[in-house]
Order: sequence, then structure tokens, then C-alpha cells
Amino acid sequence: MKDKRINKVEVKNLTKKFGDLLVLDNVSFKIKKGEFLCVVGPTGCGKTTFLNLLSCLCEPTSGDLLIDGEPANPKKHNLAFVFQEPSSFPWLNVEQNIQFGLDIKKTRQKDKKERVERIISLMGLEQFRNSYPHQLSVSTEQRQVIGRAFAMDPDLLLMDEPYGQMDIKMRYYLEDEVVRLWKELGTTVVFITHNIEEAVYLAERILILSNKPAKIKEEVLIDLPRPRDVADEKFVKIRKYVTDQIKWW
Amino acid sequence: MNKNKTENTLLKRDKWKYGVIIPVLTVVIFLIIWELMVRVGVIPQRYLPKPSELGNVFIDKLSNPRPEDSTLPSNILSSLQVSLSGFLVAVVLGIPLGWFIGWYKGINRFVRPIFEIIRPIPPIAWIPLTILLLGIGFRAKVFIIFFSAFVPCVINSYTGIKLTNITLINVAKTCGASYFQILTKVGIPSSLPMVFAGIRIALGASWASLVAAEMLAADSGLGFMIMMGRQFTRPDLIVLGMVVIGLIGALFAFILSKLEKKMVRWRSIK
Amino acid sequence: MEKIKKRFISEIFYSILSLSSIILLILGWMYLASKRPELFPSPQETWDRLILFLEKPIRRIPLYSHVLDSLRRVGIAVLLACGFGIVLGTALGWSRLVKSTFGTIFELIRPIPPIAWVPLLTIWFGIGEFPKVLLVFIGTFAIVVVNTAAGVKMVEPLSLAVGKIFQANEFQMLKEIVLPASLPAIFAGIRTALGVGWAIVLAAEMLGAVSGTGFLITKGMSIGDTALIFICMFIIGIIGALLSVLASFIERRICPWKTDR
Amino acid sequence: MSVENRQVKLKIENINKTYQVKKSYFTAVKNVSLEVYKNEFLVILGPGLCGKTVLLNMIAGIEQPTNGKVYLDGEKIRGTHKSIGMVFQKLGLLPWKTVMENTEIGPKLAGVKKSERQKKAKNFLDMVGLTGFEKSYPHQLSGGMKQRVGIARAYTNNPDILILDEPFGQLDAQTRYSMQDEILRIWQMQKKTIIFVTNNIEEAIYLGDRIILLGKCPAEIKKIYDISLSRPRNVMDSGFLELRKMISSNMDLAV
Repeated sequence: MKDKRINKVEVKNLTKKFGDLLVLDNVSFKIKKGEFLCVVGPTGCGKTTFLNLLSCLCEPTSGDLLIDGEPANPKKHNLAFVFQEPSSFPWLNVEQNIQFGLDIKKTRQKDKKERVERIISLMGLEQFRNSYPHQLSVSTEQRQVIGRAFAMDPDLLLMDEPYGQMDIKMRYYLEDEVVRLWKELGTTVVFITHNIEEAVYLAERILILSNKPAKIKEEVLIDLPRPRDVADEKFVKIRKYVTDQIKWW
Repeated sequence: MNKNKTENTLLKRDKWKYGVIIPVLTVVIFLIIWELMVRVGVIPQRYLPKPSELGNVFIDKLSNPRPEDSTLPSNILSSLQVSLSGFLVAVVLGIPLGWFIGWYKGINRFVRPIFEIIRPIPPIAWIPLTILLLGIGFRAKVFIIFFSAFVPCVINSYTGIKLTNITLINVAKTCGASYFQILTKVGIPSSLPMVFAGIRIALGASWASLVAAEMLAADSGLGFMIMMGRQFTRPDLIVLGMVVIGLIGALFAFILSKLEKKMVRWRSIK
Repeated sequence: MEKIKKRFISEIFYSILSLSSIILLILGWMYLASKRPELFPSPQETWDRLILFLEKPIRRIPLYSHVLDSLRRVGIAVLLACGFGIVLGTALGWSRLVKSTFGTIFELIRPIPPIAWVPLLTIWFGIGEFPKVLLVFIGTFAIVVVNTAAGVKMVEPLSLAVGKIFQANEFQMLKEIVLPASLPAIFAGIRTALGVGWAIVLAAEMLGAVSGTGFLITKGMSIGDTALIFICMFIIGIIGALLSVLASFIERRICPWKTDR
Repeated sequence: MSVENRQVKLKIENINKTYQVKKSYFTAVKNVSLEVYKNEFLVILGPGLCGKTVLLNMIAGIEQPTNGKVYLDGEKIRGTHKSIGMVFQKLGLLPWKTVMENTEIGPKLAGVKKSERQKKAKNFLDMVGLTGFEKSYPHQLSGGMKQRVGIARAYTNNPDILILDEPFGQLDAQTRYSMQDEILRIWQMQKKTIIFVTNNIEEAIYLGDRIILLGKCPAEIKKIYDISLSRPRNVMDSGFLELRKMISSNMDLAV
């Protein structure tokens, strides 16, 4: 089916050098509005640098990143980044944490309240509303961080292996939840993971990065119906294919 | 299931035994030994008063201004007044300065050289110069205490800001927060535990340098009182002064730790 | 290329900034010296006074031996404080019985600021060498004990579990796991003790001494020789800084595994 | 591991553990009974924080059970035992000791002569491929290498039973897969009984002869699976995937 959604994010010949060490080599691709894109690649192939560039945390050596046609700028555009390490603010309770991004953007009080309530109800975090991060389990804390990112209704939501530490049952639950949030809020998501099964389970499209210096090795479109079954034979075929492309072990 | 009840009550009895009974016992024994040593004459009377004497010296001193013509309450009041004013000024100036030095490179490079020259000089070394400049009145003592409390405040709030978790800063950055916004929304809150540790050290330092200041250049206060105790060979007055100084110091520390628990309760008790 | 140039310029800007602050300090000093000459010696006068002092000792003791006297007192006291302090600190941290007996007395005495002991010590021992070293010992001993006890208490439960799994007995547990793990905290204590010790020896000397930096500075005060006071404060500052450098140097030698994480 | 010649190496009989938090009691482990056979690769699988580690600590003797007994080769033991070694999730390497000093700690505490224990330690360090790293400190090693020191250290103490508490939880995917093959290789070579704890189903099926599935907190045994897949196992073959689907449907969702 021809994807008629407009381009939200455009990356043109993005290159990054640390001194003379080339980390990202002339990467170009487009992301549609509301698309769920997964990026996989061998460990240490520069995935994190790739994300830091997309989130404007560091300047590219050359090439540019456009959101809705203009050069990306955290102050003007609405970017959200879910880091791999725990990133909730210990001194804020769950509600204040979710509201953090909106406070920075100085959104109107009415909108802010309404959006935070929506996320809390969507993710079923009512009972944790007033508890502090150190009172939460690892999974609840990570869900709150993801809630904070979605609450900003971002133009681009970047997620760096958010479920790395979770056991498989919790991981399935969280993956279903992120798909539900993505569908409900229509956010454009870039999801980085080393777990290929997770990528095939979540993504509409997978970008496979080569080893360092990272280039885009291949794009794989996934048009399986949702919710996808990990043991389904078409699913396993795609998973095998992507694994062979990476061949890191 | 009653088995685990006994195991836990055992635990509770232990806590009671080690936490209360033995400490109280030790203090009583300590006082008895002290009393006997002085009574028997192992330690001569003019060196150390008997604990029992301390009781009536305390009551007597409450009203009797001799020998340094100021009663115990007025000494305590003047000491508190001096040390708290010096301490508060140091906290109000020191902590924000530490934050800014830690956060803005410009301020850091401008202020640090002067701060690094002054820092190693202990507060006591400033007393002679202060006396020459400000005499031995209230202002001189307050400056000495200010200085002794100022340094720990700056150091701890500076270290606190520097230890801010880089991931939290990046979260704020991607949300488009300005550099100052990140300072107020992320830097300062995450530095609070260190800042409180700094305040505790500053309070201890100001209380200690108060005694030094009052012994070298003062006409009232607890330090002055024990100094006079030496001049008039009144060991009971000296020990009374030391006990009162110790008690107030411990009281300050206790209040501060309770305040910290309340103010920074989000900190998990890791 | 342009990025590196930008960083180079900002580097220069920052070093100018710090240089200017030092120049400002010196200018301020000169201005004060010109306004209140009787209180503030000009840098020139202070330098001449230093040369004069190097030639003509005070009370037949040259400058450097005054400083050495003070350092000797601090050195002996801190060494003793470390010896006894680490032993008591470990015992306090490790055994509940010691904590509830000796720990209680220690907690009773600790809040009394070291300088408050001066009058009592003067009555007991006069103003000779011994009371000064004892005073510095009292001040630094408490710090070493507190830091050691804290270090012993904060040993990772995981390291203790390793000890248990490999059947370490009580003594081995202390020697192989508890003490090495609390070395960083002990060194933090030693570094603070050196700083505090240096301050207390000055106080002790100011309150009655015939030699030492503290004595010098009080002498300067009594005869209104502000230049001498300034010299002493510079020396005290420099030595204070050197002591903390010395402490961190020893720490790096003894705990090579300690990266500045 | 054929069924007949299964000889019981370690037995635990309704182990319980309750903690007192202020006024209320919190049960971490509720009467677990279990038999571990000689030289088997037993995997204990459970969701997130379900008291697995507490159960493990009680088997290893680091923690005392509120009630219940532990039998080794038939006789009752209490506290840690020479022939039970352990590899910790957070590594537990002593940062102030070099790799060699860490590895030889077992025999050293037992009073074995320096030359002899260093020879043994060197042999196991070579086995896990850490030749030449004897003098470096733990903070200079990568995650995978640190875990290898943990394994070498446990083997140097020559235990009959080796307990591993989610040893690869902190490693990235690539190192994790290679460490799984590594532990299998050492297990087949060194013939020790292994008790391996994990929250990852794929890892459990890949490694285990038997899988003990624990329920949500408090830890109690839900189901025991005998894994008869031939070794080396392939994560993506149909038998493996079927087994995984079955086990994951029985597994509780950690709160």
C-alpha cells in the first residue's frame, strides 16, 4: 500500500567525525509523519551518536536534519528522547515528571493538565501519581519516562533501547503499550534496539546500520498485521533475514 | 509461621539492648569513675571539677555574673547571635556563588583564582587581621564566623552541581530548555543533598571558630567565659562552658539532620 | 576547522578572565595600602619585611624554623590521630558492642570544638609543646574516627557476601575486605584532619607559644606589624594547599585502584 | 542427562523467608522444596523481582532462611559451605585487588600456599581466556571480562555446585550470547552442578537441562520443565519457539 503520509523528518548526508575518527558516514533517509521506525545495528556501530545527532544533542560535522522542512532546533521543534539509563527526576513525583517537558515548553496550564491526565489514564499510572521514582519498580519508572516523552506530543520521539533490562513478559507488555500509545497519539517514533525480534515486532520499517563507520546498510518494510505473533512463520522469516543482514555474532 | 515472629522479636530486643541499655550504662559508669577519680584525689580538685559540682555551678552561673560579669544565659545569647548571623550570611552568599561557579565557566574562571588563594588559609589565621581592622566587637567575630562557614558552603554547592547526572541534563536539553533553565530545573535540585551536607559542615565550622574568636577577641560569649575560667583558675566554669558548647553544637546538628530529612525526602534511602 | 578556532578563542577569553581577577586583587591591595597605610602594607613593604625577616630572626628563631615547629606539631599529632583513630573507627563501625560503649562516650565528647579544650589543657599542662600536640590530636582524632567508622559501615554488602561465600573468618573479613574497601573514606578523613590540624596548631600557638607560625602572627598583631601578618597568612595559605596536595598524593600511591569515578 | 542415573546433589526442604518492615511482615520466599541433581545444568526462571536472589542467597548460605532446611549430599548444612561457589549479578569483584588476587581469594582464605593457589588461579584464568590480564584492576576490564573473572574465581575454589545469579543481566546482547556459549563450554569441560538464575526465557531454554519456573513474589515453584532439545540449541528453530511460547504463557507478569 502506497504510504501517502507526508515527510516529517528528512536527514540529508549526515556525517559525524570525532577528530579524524569517522563515526557516521553520509547517512540520508526520510521519516513519514506518525511512522514507527526501528534502527538496529551491531553493538558499538555508533547508534547512540546517531540518536544524539537526531536529538540535536551534538552538532553533525556536515549534512543537515530537517523537521517539517526547517533545520531541527530543540527550542523551536518538539523533540523527546527516552534514554537507556534511568532518566526520571528523583525530586519530582510521577505527575510532575510527566509534566516536565510541558513545563519547559511553557504550555498553557489548561492544555498541560489535560495532556498529563490523558497520558496517566492511557498508561494506567493513577495509583502512582504522587509517588517518587525511588518508590517505583524499574518497569514503572521506565513507563513514566516514556509517558513524559509522549506527553510532549513531540514532532520526533527517539527511544534508545528502553526495555534492555526488562524480563520477557514485562517486555511484551511494554511493547504492546508503546504501540498503543503510538497509534493513539500518532507520534513519529525512532526506536533503537539490538533485539531484532523486538524490532520486527514493533516497526513499520527497519533501518539496518552497518558496522563502524555506520552507514545505512538496508531498509526492510514490515507490513505484518498487528498485534504480531512472534512464533508466526512469516515473522520468523523476516527476523532470520534481518539477523543475517547484521551477522554480528 | 510463629517461628519468624521470634526471629524478628529477637532482632528488636537486640536493638533495644545495644541502642539504649548499654549506652546509658556506659555514661553512668563514666560519670561515676570521673566522680571517684576527683574525690579520691587521683586528679586534683583544681584540675577537674566533680560532675556533681557541675549541677550547682550551672544553677549558680544562671544568675551570678562573676567573674566575667555576664551570666550564662547572656553568654549563650551573645554566642548564638554572633555565630548564627555569620552562618546565615555565609549560607545566603556561599551557596548561590557555588552554584554559579559550578555552572558558568566564565564566573568559574574569574572567581576561582581568588577563592583558591583564600581557601587554604584557616579562619583562625584571619583573626589577627580582623581585629586590627574591625576591633574586637560584634562585627569582627561575625566576619570570622562568616568566613569559616562561607568556604564549605561554596565547595559543597559547587561539587553538588558538578555531580548532576548528565542524562538528566540531556533530557532537559532535548526539551529545548535554556542553559539557565537547566540550572534551575535540574542542576539545583540534584545538588540539594550535597548543599545540605555543606550547611551541616558550615554550622560545625562556624560554631568552632566562634569559640576561637571569643577566646582571642571578645568581651562576652561562651568562649570568653571559658577563657576567663582559665584566668581565674575556675575549672568548673571551663568544664561547664565546654559541656554547654558541646550540647548546643549537638542540638544544631540534630535539628539540621531532621530538617534535611524533611526537605530532601525524595532521596531514596539507598 | 571553524569549530576548533571557536574553542581556541573562548579558551583565551577565559584565561584573560582569570588573569584579570588576580590583577584586580593586586590593584585592590595597592589601593587599600595607599588609603590606609597603617593597616595595609603595600606589596613592596611586605616584600621588604620578608627579606628583613629572613636576615633577622625573631627570638633567635629564623622564619623557616617557626614554620617547621608548627609542621612538626601537626605531623606528630596527625600521625597519632591516624593510628588510634583508624583502630577505634574500625571497631566502632564493625562491632555493635564497641559502638554502644566507647561510641557513646566518643559521641559525648565529639561535639565540643577542639579549641574549647585550650583553657583546660593550659591549666593541666601549661603552654609547652605537649599541650599543643595534644590539642591538635584531639581535633584530628575525632575526624579520623568518624570517617573510618563511616567507611567501614558503607562497605558494599556485595563485598561482604563475597567474603562469606569464600569462608573468610572475622579477621580475614576485616583485613581483606572491610579495611581496603574503606580506605578511600579513611583518606578523606586524613585529608580533612591535615587541614583542621593546621588550623588548630595556629590557634594553639596564638593562645600561648614561644615559636610557630601562630606565634608569629600574634606577635605581628601585638606590635602592629601588618606586613608580618600578611607574610604569615601567605605562608599559612601555601602550606595549607601543600598539605592537601600531599594527602591526595599519598592516597593515589596507596589506593591505585581508585579511579576518580 | 538420562533420567535413571540422576543422583541428588543438593536438596532444599520448604524454605521460607519473611522480613519485618516496620510493623508489617513481608514474605519473600514461600515454602520452596527442590532437588538438584549431580552435574546437571539447572535453570531457575522467574519474572523481575520475585525473590529469586533471596532464594539463591539461602541456598548459598549468605542468608539464613526463617525456616526450612538445606541438604548437601544428604547431610544438613547451615551457612556458607566450601563446595558451593557463587557468581554474582553485579560481579562482586573486589576493586582493590588485581585480577589474580581476586581469582585466588578462595584458596588464599583457606590458607593454601601462595605458589600453589596462583598456579590454580592462572589455569582457570587461561580457561576463561584472560591470560595476560593477571595484573590489571577490575575497573580496567570490560563487562564481559569482569564476569569471566567472577567465573574463574568461583571455579578456582573448586566447588561441587556453582550458583550464578543472573550473571549476564548487565551485558549487551553480543557479549551475552558469547558468554552463554562460554558457560556451556566450561560446564561440559569441568563437570560441576550448575544452578543458573535468569529472567530471560530464551537464555533459560538455551542453557538448561531443567527449568524451574517461579511465580510472582513471594517466590514459589509454579512448574518444572525437562528440556530435551539436543545441544547446541538454535534460538530460532520451531521446537525452541514452541517451548518458549508455552513457558511464557505460564509466566507471571512481574508487578
